Amino acid sequence: MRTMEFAEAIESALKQAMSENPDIFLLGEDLHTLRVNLLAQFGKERVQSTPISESAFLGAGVSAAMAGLRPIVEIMLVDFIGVAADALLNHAAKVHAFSGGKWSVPLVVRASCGGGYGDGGQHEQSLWGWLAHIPGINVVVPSNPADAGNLLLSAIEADHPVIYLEHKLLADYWLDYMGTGGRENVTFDIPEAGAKGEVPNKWQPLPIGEAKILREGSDLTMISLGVSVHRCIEAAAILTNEDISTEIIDLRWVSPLDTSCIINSVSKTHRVIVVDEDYLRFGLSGEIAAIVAEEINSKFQFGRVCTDFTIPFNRNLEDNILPNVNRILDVARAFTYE
Amino acid sequence: MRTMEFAEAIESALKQAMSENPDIFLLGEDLHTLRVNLLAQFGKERVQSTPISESAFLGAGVSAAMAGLRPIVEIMLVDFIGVAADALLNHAAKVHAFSGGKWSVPLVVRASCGGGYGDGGQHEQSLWGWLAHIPGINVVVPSNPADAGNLLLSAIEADHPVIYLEHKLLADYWLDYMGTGGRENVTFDIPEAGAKGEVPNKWQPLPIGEAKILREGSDLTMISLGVSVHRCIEAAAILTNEDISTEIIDLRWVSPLDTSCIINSVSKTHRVIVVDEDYLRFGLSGEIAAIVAEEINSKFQFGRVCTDFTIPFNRNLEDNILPNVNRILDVARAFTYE
Amino acid sequence: MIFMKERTLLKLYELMYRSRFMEETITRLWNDGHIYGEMHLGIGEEAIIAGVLSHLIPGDAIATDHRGTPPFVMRGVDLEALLLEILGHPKGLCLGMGGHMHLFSQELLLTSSGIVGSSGPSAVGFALAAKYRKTNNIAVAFFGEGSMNQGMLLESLNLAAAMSLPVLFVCKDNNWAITTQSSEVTGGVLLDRVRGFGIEAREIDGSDVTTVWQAVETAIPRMRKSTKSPYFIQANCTHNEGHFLGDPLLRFHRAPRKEFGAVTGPLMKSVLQYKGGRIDKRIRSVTKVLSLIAKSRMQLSDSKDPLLRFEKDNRDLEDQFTQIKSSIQSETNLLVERIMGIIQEEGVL
Amino acid sequence: MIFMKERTLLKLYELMYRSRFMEETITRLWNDGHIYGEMHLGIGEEAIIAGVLSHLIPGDAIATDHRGTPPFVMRGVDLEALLLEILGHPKGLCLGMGGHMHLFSQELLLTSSGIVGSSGPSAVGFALAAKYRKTNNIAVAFFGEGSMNQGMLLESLNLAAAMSLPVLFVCKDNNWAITTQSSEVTGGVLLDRVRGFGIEAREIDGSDVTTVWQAVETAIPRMRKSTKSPYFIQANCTHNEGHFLGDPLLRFHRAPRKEFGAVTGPLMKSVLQYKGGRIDKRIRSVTKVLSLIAKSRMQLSDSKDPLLRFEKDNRDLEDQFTQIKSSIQSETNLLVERIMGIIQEEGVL
Ligand SMILES: Cc1ncc(C[n+]2csc(CCOP(=O)(O)OP(=O)(O)O)c2C)c(N)n1
Ligand SMILES: Cc1ncc(C[n+]2csc(CCOP(=O)(O)OP(=O)(O)O)c2C)c(N)n1
Ligand SMILES: [Mg+2]
Ligand SMILES: [Mg+2]
Repeated sequence: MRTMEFAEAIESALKQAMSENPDIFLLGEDLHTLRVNLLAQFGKERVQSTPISESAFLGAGVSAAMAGLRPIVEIMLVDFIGVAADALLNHAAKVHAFSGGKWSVPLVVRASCGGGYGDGGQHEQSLWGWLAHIPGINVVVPSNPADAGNLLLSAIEADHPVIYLEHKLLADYWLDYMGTGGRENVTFDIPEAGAKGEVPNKWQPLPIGEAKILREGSDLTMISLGVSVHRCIEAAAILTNEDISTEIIDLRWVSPLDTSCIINSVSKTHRVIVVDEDYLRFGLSGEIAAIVAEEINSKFQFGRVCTDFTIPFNRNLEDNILPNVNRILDVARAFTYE
Repeated sequence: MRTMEFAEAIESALKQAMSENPDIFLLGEDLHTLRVNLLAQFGKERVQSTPISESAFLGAGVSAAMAGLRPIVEIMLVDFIGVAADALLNHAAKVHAFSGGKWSVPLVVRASCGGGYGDGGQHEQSLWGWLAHIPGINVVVPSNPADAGNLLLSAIEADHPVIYLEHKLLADYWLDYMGTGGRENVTFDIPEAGAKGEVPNKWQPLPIGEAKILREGSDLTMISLGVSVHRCIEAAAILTNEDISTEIIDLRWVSPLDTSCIINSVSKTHRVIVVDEDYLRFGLSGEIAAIVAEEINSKFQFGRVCTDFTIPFNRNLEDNILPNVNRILDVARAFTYE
Repeated sequence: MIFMKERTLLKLYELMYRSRFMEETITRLWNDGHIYGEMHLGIGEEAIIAGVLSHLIPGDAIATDHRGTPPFVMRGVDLEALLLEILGHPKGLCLGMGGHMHLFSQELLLTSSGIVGSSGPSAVGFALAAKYRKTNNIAVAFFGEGSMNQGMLLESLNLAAAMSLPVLFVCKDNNWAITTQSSEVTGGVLLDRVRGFGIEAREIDGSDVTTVWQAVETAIPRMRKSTKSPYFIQANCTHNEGHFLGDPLLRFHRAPRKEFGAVTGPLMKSVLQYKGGRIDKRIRSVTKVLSLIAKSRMQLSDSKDPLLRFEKDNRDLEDQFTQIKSSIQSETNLLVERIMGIIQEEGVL
Repeated sequence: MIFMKERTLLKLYELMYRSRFMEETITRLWNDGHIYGEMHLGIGEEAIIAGVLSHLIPGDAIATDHRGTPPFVMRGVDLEALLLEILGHPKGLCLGMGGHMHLFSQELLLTSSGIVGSSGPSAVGFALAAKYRKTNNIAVAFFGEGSMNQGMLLESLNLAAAMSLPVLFVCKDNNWAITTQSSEVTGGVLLDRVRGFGIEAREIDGSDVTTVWQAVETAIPRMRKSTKSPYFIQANCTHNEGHFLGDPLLRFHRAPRKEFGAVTGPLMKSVLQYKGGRIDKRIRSVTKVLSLIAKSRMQLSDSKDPLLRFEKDNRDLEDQFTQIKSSIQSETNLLVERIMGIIQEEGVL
């Protein structure tokens, strides 16, 4: 075991994967600086910088993957995926189905996501539930360095498109670019356990779609991912003092969802709060409600703490629109506990 | 009261609206033929044909609306919205919020949607739940001629962006173009009550977000919209013979959802089936489960009949992927009725 | 005139006719109601497709648009699998999942898509893979002139130029995009636009297969070299079935009485509606529409048919042509018989 | 030299300096940690913005990119509201919802967006509205040269040309897109590309406000006429704060010891890593990166500063300039004092 920062872990896992498999290459804007260490180690064929043409180079990534390579296409911020959504919606996600299962698209789309650093509503979205709506695509969102590295390998080794999202509050270079800009007089609520942690000596892919129980409990299940799992941990600690025993699930994969993990937990607790930084409606939190409602044959209490509006620039407003500990506590306390 | 076909109703309502408000104009591909009657009546300034540049002309529609006009931008098939998703995600949906509520975007995006006629997975999607995920946009899907005309007025009169989706099985000209091509030897399962029906003499906007109870019942609530409500009606008739009394809600609006209508009904029936032609996961059906779970303090049975895969070209496979009467009956019958 | 070996000429004819007869067969099957949904044919484009494909080598990739059938036929996809796919049969090339707009062959690196412009990025990705692997392969993108206004295609021109990728962009220009005359919604001159992206570009007569063959013969070797670069060909053509089978504009000319009545009723009613635009504007609109219908007739003409033209230009090969035709016809007819047998037997489409 | 009235020259200076001093103020506030997130300045672009805006009339619309502050300042937005907005204050222009990348003024038809290329479609829609309403108004799109590879911007060039819309496309060319030198990822010549869309286009020196003023003076009257048409201006400029405040490339030059060590450690480790590319490739990569850092230094130079240049070119107006400067400075400083008061009083940002 060694200790690494979140972004360092991703880079380290990428180095391992790229060393082992020459078919892996990176494609995206500014990669000569964003991935400068990989460029230095692997050369410019493996780290290709592009013009600001997301729909062309994401579309090109789809067919490069179909040609048998393992492209990792970077969309700087997931917010920008709108200009290239067709490549995901109608191509990456559908080629396998259209070809009768004969042709697969082993593509990784890597993007930064998430808010909490004052960059406004076009740069702080999460969108994982939005993207996961499309059948044929998987979405993964690590919450700590160990997962960040291991899950990247899972994404790369998958024979289908996986969208890999790294939260900007966890990845130090993103936060430096977009949040602090080298200043020392602005601070953000960075979850320590997410930004830095123990990692394996050799990166190992984790099974696709496997969630992780971060904390066991019997009264209440919190289901979350990314930065928000750390908000849950904080909230759970407070709830302990109120005699509420909280189980926390770090989904890791938005899609496929670890249905049995969710069901097992909620069958026990009968109370569930989804803490999801993506938009509230028609997304992940609803899907979890549906899964529970479909599978559980008894009453359960359901609440959710999500982003219900365009993310405001004002930091106070922003902090209240994004899931936070107080909002989680409010929902947890509003439940009835017999 | 008069009788009209679905597409005729839309055109009639548009004629009424365009006669009354000179700020309304249409922008989209092939409008000189698709909207030839409106062109003949209003001239080419009001019915503007564009190149195949969805991201530019949808983006232009956003600012034309900001300039105070009431553009109706047509995206031929909602499946093509992927190439222009940024205009919705980061612009149409966000200007009102970004401007502190000072600047609104009275834009209508009109598109055909839905399957059931053998056109394959890039031309038969519904995507309403996908689009509704974005805060700041409303989505409306009429299921019959009267609603088609009235809801179009609601969409036009709204001071925010509304996506208006017309199902190709209901709109005869779309089905003629994309399905039959003038042939008489191919047939489709067109719901009669959706394709033709009584309409008011003067079109009247309906309240935004108001669902309609199509049928009252006490054992089971079916929540649906578009073509699928007609599948529900068929299924409900069969279930009557099995002593199951079904209530059917035609949502009409995906967003905003008529939460109280849903809650009232499910509070009574405690059983709900969402029949939704859009993709199964992370969409409308999940959102309904969440709303019910949040609001109802007792056990309810939940099932859903949605599209869970890329839509196959093969007509048999297609008919089974899309919601159909048998699949609805299966879910309804699997519920327990005391 | 370009000098070409007889063998090459016969090969080109065979490619073109095989595709033509296959699509005529598809037309029949579609007319008989065996195929659902839309049906976009490549009839009229055969010279372009054959002229390009005859220069491709194994490992070259092709990204097609909504008119994928001719490239799939000419590149040598198993015809039974192809036809079954177009019929939506579970034994088809894609197990009936795709249909004619979503044909895929991994083996032959052939793709298609119903999304306008998407063949651009798709070919770029294949070319990127070829360059990455240091092969001498290229990738071809087929698309219509209407697609030249779609952002992702424009972006992919730049991407191919900036990354020096061996992409052959082939713009099949029939000047129609469904019922829009592309020249009316396209600024400037396409070739200028392409050259503005730093790509060598050339306009040719797409109804003459020898011209296409020759142009591609010149273009491709340079693209395969170690200094890669894209190339752009704009080749005119005509679709005499219009945009798709049952094209509403062409129906006017084929069943004028029936169609005209159905359309002019509401149209005239609209013109005469009390409220609306000024009367001169209304009349201008109607005139415009009528003239569009009139112009669409041009597509029906055979004068640009690449097969007729090739036959005329090569009268001396008439006998061989006849032989090729009859053998393709009987082959294809047998295939159809077999397929209809499969379909009848298994009772499902 | 172009003859311009003294009044005009002074007006241009005032516009430019007001924007400059405002953005210097913003820099200070940002450095002091009063502003969160990114901060893209328009310092270095003032000549382009002023040269264009001084020809606009009421009802003209402007779509800006991520560098919206200068146009907002120069178009006459209430400066207190603007600055409060940039600080994210609930009393700001957009109630603190937008910040510097999402500034909006309905009254003045001013928009901005953080999505590269989106000012193209946005200006097209405003121009469409102006034409629809038969006014003589135009719309301006401001964007960088990097945006010229974004599909929606390319589409909007065509759309404006095909629909004959009065859009003035203004490409502020600093040849950098974050840390990418645009010339390395851009095929062909931008002006050719634009002309290929059928749009008249011209390249000018964007550091000289009189050149910009004159170019726009020629372009705009034609655009306002009843036969509308778009126009394209490519104007060079330099951002001497780099892409945004705290630009990592520029940090090298400003705090070389600190930054260099932080970066070169992992970099050298990567170069020396056992597995990876051939050593010559690795060295070439590192050389490339180092040369990029070196090149980024050019941005720091004042030689292209539009204000310094204007002052030098108009030495005779020195006294007036000094007066303008000091009055703007004291105005702005007062404003900042008032605003910091508000912020302190209300205790929230
Ligand atoms: C993004 C997108 N927009 C619109 C359409 C609808 N559409 C299908 S084919 C077509 C016309 C294409 O014209 P062109 O590229 O010239 O090809 P042609 O049909 O003439 O061969 C259009 C608009 C689509 N499939 N995809
Ligand atoms: C669609 C999209 N892709 C990428 C980005 C990230 N990004 C922000 S500014 C920028 C560079 C823009 O370069 P240019 O247009 O030349 O403007 P400049 O910053 O040089 O003024 C990029 C890539 C974005 N905001 N939007
Ligand atoms: Mg065409
Ligand atoms: Mg730039």
